[in-house]
Amino acid sequence: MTYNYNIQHLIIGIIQFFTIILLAPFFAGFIHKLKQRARGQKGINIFQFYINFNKLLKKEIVLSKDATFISEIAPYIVFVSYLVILLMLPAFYRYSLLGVSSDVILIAYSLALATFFMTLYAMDQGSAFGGLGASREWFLTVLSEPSLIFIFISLAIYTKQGRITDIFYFIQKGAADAFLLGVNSDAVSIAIPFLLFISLFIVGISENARIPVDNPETHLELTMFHEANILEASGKHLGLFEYGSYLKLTVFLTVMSLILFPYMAVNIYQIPLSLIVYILKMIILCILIAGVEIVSPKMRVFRVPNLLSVSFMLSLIAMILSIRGF
Amino acid sequence: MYELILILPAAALIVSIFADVLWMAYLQLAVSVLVFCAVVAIALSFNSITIFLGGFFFMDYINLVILITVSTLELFVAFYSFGYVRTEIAGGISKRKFKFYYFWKNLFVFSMMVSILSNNLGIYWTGLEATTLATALLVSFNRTKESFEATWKYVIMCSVGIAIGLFAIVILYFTTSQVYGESLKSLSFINIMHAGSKLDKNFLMLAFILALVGFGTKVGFAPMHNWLPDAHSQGPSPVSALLSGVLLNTALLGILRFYQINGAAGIYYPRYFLIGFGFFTILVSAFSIIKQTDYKRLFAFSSMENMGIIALGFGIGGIAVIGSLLQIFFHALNKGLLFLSSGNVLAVTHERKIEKIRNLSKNFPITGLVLLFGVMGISGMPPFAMFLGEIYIMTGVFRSNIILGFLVFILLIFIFIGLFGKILKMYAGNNDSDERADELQSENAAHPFMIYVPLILLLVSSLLLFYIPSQFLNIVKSASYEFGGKIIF
Amino acid sequence: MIMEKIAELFIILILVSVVLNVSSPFIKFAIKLYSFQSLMLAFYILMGAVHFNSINLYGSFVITVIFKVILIPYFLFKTLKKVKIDKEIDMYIGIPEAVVFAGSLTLLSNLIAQKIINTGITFGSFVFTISLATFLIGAMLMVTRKTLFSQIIGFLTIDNAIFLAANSITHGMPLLVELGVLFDLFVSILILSVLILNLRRNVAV
Amino acid sequence: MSAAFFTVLSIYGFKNELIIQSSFINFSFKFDALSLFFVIFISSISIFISIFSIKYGEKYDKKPSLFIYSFFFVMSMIILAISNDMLTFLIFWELMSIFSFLLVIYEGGEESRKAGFLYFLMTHIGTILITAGFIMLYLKTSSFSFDYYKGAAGIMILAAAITGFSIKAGIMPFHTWLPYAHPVAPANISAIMSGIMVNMAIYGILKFLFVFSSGSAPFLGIILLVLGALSALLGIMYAMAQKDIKKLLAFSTIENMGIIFMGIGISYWAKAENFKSIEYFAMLAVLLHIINHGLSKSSLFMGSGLIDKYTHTRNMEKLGGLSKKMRQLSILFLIGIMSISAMPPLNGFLSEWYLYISLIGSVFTGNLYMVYFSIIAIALLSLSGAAAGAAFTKLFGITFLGKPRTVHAENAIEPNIIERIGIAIPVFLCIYIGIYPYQIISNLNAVIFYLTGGTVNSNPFSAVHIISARPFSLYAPALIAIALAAVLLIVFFYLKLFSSDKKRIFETWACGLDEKNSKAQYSGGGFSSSIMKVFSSFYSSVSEINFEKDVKKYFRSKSVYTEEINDIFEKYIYIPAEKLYLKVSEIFNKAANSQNINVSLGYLFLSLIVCFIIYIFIIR
Repeated sequence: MTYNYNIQHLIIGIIQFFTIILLAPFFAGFIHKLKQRARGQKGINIFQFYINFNKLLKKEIVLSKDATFISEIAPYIVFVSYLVILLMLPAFYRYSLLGVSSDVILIAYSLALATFFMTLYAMDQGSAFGGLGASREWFLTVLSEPSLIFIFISLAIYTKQGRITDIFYFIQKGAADAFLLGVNSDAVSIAIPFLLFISLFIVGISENARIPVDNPETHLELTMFHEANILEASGKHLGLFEYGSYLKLTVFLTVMSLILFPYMAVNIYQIPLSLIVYILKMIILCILIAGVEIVSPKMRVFRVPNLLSVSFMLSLIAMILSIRGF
Repeated sequence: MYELILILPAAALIVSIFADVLWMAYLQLAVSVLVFCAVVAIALSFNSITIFLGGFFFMDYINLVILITVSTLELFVAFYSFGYVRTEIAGGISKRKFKFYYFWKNLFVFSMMVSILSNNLGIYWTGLEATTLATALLVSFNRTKESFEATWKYVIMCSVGIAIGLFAIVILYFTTSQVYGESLKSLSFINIMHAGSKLDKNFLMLAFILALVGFGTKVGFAPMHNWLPDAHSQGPSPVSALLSGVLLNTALLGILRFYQINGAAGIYYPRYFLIGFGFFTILVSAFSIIKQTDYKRLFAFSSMENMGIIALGFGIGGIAVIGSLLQIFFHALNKGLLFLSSGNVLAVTHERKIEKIRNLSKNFPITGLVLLFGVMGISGMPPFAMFLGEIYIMTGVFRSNIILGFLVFILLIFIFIGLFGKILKMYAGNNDSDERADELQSENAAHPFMIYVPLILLLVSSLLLFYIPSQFLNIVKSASYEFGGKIIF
Repeated sequence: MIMEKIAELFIILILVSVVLNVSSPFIKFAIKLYSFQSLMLAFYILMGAVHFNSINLYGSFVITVIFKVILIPYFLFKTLKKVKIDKEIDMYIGIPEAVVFAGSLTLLSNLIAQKIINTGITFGSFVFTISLATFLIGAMLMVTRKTLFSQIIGFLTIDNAIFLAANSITHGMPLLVELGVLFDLFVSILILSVLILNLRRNVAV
Repeated sequence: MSAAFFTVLSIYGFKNELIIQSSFINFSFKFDALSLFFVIFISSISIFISIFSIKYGEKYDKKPSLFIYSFFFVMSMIILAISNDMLTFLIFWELMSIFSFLLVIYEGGEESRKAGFLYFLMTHIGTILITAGFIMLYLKTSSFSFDYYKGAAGIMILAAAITGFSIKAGIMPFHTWLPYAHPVAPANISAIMSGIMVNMAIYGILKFLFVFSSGSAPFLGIILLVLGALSALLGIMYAMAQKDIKKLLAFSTIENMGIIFMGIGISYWAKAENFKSIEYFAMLAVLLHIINHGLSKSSLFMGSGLIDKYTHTRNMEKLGGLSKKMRQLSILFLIGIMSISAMPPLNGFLSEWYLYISLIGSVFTGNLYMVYFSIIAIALLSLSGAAAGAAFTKLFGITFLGKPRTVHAENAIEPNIIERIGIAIPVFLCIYIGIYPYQIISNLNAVIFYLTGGTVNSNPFSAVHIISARPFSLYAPALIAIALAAVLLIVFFYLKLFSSDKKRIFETWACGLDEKNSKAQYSGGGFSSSIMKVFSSFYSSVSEINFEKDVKKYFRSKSVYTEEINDIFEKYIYIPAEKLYLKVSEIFNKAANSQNINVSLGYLFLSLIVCFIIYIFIIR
């Protein structure tokens, strides 16, 4: 598929980009709210995380005296690497702003870049918690990275496309051809996306510090994964990290939503519908995640590999199936 | 001209009975240089087999190669001895002893020359036995228990071996006497070669086997090798160099003569014997070398290994023969270098055990490095000339059998492990002893000749890889023709 | 014919002296036996010389007598006197076994001789058998005995065996060669004697 | 180190083809695209290192042999790259080994002796295998010149030569020497060895596989792929477990060599199976990774040398907080680390991306075996990619960040400017290649053409086609970098405008405990222990905790934790092999080298009799 950028694509791309960014805290807040309601609490405001962010920006930064330049740049780089992933990601429109170079492996490695800087930040202040967090973060990443890359490469092999925009458009087109026009396309499979979805769901849970793996709400040193990394952050740095984590969640949710039900606007007129579909899908996924978080207890750290190996196997099966597809 | 090669050492031998040691050292230098020059002159003008001294001696390409080897190494050893004698006398050993040293050494060289150049196999035999006897007292030079035992073993085993060689000569004589009648003519190598296929093949084969085992004892082939590490490690270093570098080749020459005769008669079995003994020798030295604790014994085993390789090369024939001939020369130089440079260490520290010597890089910077490079060279590493010989031999081996080639390579690796690991321990290992003792044992205690001769040898042996005089190369090529070697350059 | 029979007697005596050597632990006796054995060899050579009327063999006879019968035993005796051993104390196999072994070696050498003669070798199998047997028994002496003297005796026996073979299959080597060989042998015995003395001084032999 | 200047001279000095006649060996040299690539590669990196060494080498001024050796070392590598016949190649190959060996044992001491011996032994084995390969080639073509070797090498020759080269490259079963030899050498030499020398093995392999090979053994490519993937994973896994900075980097070299091997394997397989574009892309990945690894690894080794020089320790458990003392060095180091752990906008990711692409491509081919092997390779590569991130985070975090753990780290000062420049140039090149690789790809096309007969498109904005005419994917690093920069600027200025800029410097929170205690920080061992626990089957580690015995059970004043990480190959292959060899040779030695003269004589007569028997009963 060729990329002929015109002004319309650019504008819609920018709109899409900002829409996702703006929606991100909402999804996180929504999950939070759902969980709290399920526990019988009143719960926070759904838009609480916007308020938090705004407030954090206004606060002063407390830097450790052992902190180096890493502490200054890491929050920005972490945040920006998520933003760049979002630049590549299509959500409700077929093209994204950086769609031309939205290679799946690049996305996986950009996530690793964010992890890299976040862990460096964690180790910067010489706090015991930081090292712990960094160690655990890499522990998870090392285990989930193969699954993530497998999922992405399975998608690439399944669709014979390497760019994420192309991949989902291809699936969407194939599905549309198959179900609407009745054209028998061998590119359509239900099993493969489903397997990939489950696999990605597990990876997403572990990468986003969700409950069976991590509890984002506690600050207990035994259970901390993500939080330990940013324990020393404050002010706008903390804000950037927090917002970054919402963005990361959104990235995963978006990819999941597209695997499950790819519907992206092909032209400008479909955008309202596709936007609504997108938000609906995201809400459903949020409910799903919240449900998982509610029903499952937190795992012991060394049981996490078992969970992730399931994800790895699923994606491996999906990859093998998708080779057979040709 | 040709006679000069025999006359000069003989003259030196006679003079050495009377002359003072220090003066003798100068004479020795002069004689070695003259012999070397004579050999070079002969080599430059040599173009066909020449008989001299009434038909008892002759020169062809093969013994020319060995003669060049002997004279070159002898030249270096003479220079080294010059320093060695002075160092040892300064160290408190009596002059009288060194008078004996020169006497026996000259006798050794003279008899070696005789046996190399002899046309008559009987004279060859006599000369070879004489080398054993001449070196026997050199091996026991230090007059310790070990050296006497080593000498005993050396003399007994080599005498028995050479006696078996005599049996071979008897049988050969019987065979040829049926062609030429019973006279000296029947022992003349050139005549035997002319007789060629007229000779009885069974007897030639028998003679070859006896010669192989008999002279092979003196070469140091594997099951008969036991005297070799002892004898080579006990003598004074210059003598060890000569023993390892050239005496083994002189004994090998006997086997080669029989091999040639067999070849001329159209018998092809002997090559399998050579291959077998060569391979077995490499095998034994490969598995023995790691257990040695004396560094001169290491080099002795390495000599064994190289003789094995050379025999393997001759046995395989073709291109490997060139390799073997080159290897004879290069190995002599390289082994001389090893023995001479380790001789410095021995002369200064009086210590033969590997464990006792550490940190040569600090106390013996030049010697240590030369030793290290020498070991690299002896392992057939490229910047040194032995690489060439080895690669030709291995090419031949690979041509005949790839599996054998890989086996030999594996054994060479084992030998490398043993040799290099131990020498490296001496070169770079730490020494816990105090600093003052180290200072006393520095290489400055040695005569400068002792330091620079190995260094020059090293340079020569590495330069030879890059530039081999074409005349020498032609000699090697022509010599390899005699074994039916095919030459592809 | 008679000459041949007498020659055979000499040869048999050589073998007998070797076997006796095996059966005796006494070194003085061994040296005497060697001397006797060399004498037999010399007589055998003399028979050949008379038979073929060869100057070569006459010369060979003379030098054999000089070196092997007189000089070498003389020096060995002299050394023995200095060293003061007279008996082989321990050996690897006992005397009875050694004798049996020597006998079987003789059989083996006969077998080998037959094998070679079957393939067309022209000289008499008898002499060859004996010389081979002498050779092998000499070797056995060297291998099984620990005393240095016994090793020398074994070596000399081997040498005699080779001389026997040389003088039987051919009419003797050229005199020059033989002289060189014997001279070397003599010197080597000298050197070995010196070594024995030195070793004696350093260690118990 | 004037090596650099000579190397530059040598590039212009030589003509295209050169034969130096000697009476025996004809030294012939030839510049083709591949050797030109390697010559430029070697000489440029050695120039950086020599700039670095101007100041760094002052440490060694007392023993100037370092500079002589390293000059010859670099020169022999350059001549090796241009040599055009077998003898020249072998001579300079071994010269390279010898001089690098001398440099490894340069600092002296027992440790470096052991490392040097192991190194030289392994490299000698390698040389012998290569020699065997060449000899077989010679027998096949009866020529010494490389010109006649084109398409001559059969499977046996390739196997021998490639095994030999893999030893030099430090590929997994043969890697044992590398983690010992690289750390003990002086840092600039480690940089040369790790950045350049191991790549000479790659040069040899490329020469054999793509020039000499008769090209009919696709399974060889699969074997290389598997070996490469294995060493990529295990290399980085072992790297993670190390405490010594240079040892960590050495293991990372194994990982990167593994990645290069994977590329070579795919490329060769694709060549044999005639999948052109996969071949080209894999080759591009190989060449790019050679450059990238060379640049980043040499800069990291130089950096580690500086750490060693200014803190006198290489043990990262004794370091920490260096970033405050060596600010600029830490920035350079960070970029080097990002590059080597394949973080996106930098060059390391680029070559890895091309490798992924060619792996995916070989999955597309649907070849029965290759599909599965490339899936495995993808898994291992992605695992090793993540593990590399972890390992290098550990390296940087423990060494440069946090509080100084010992006095060593506290007394560090900013290195000399020239030393920093020496590191900065390759680091800058890392960024340059990472962001704007098109120039270099179009230059590499000549090499790719020489090796495979095709080229890749170096147009920045045209997508990659793997097996079909359809574009598959595109990674436009320039675009990504611009996007990153732009978004970063936007975010930065947004926050500048809309947030408070107040800052307060305070102690790190440590639960109210003693903040000054630097021991409370996470240690390097602790950092990697959780990952190591999951992959414990890769390590055969022995750890124990020793308590003081006399103290009461719950109030121990002191406890000592020792941990020993063993290489599984070393433990289960090399050490048993050594033991076996020693045992066999002991038996042999006892049997063959008896001091007893009777036994010796017995052997003599026995061999005579055996020969007789052979003569009588076999020959007739």
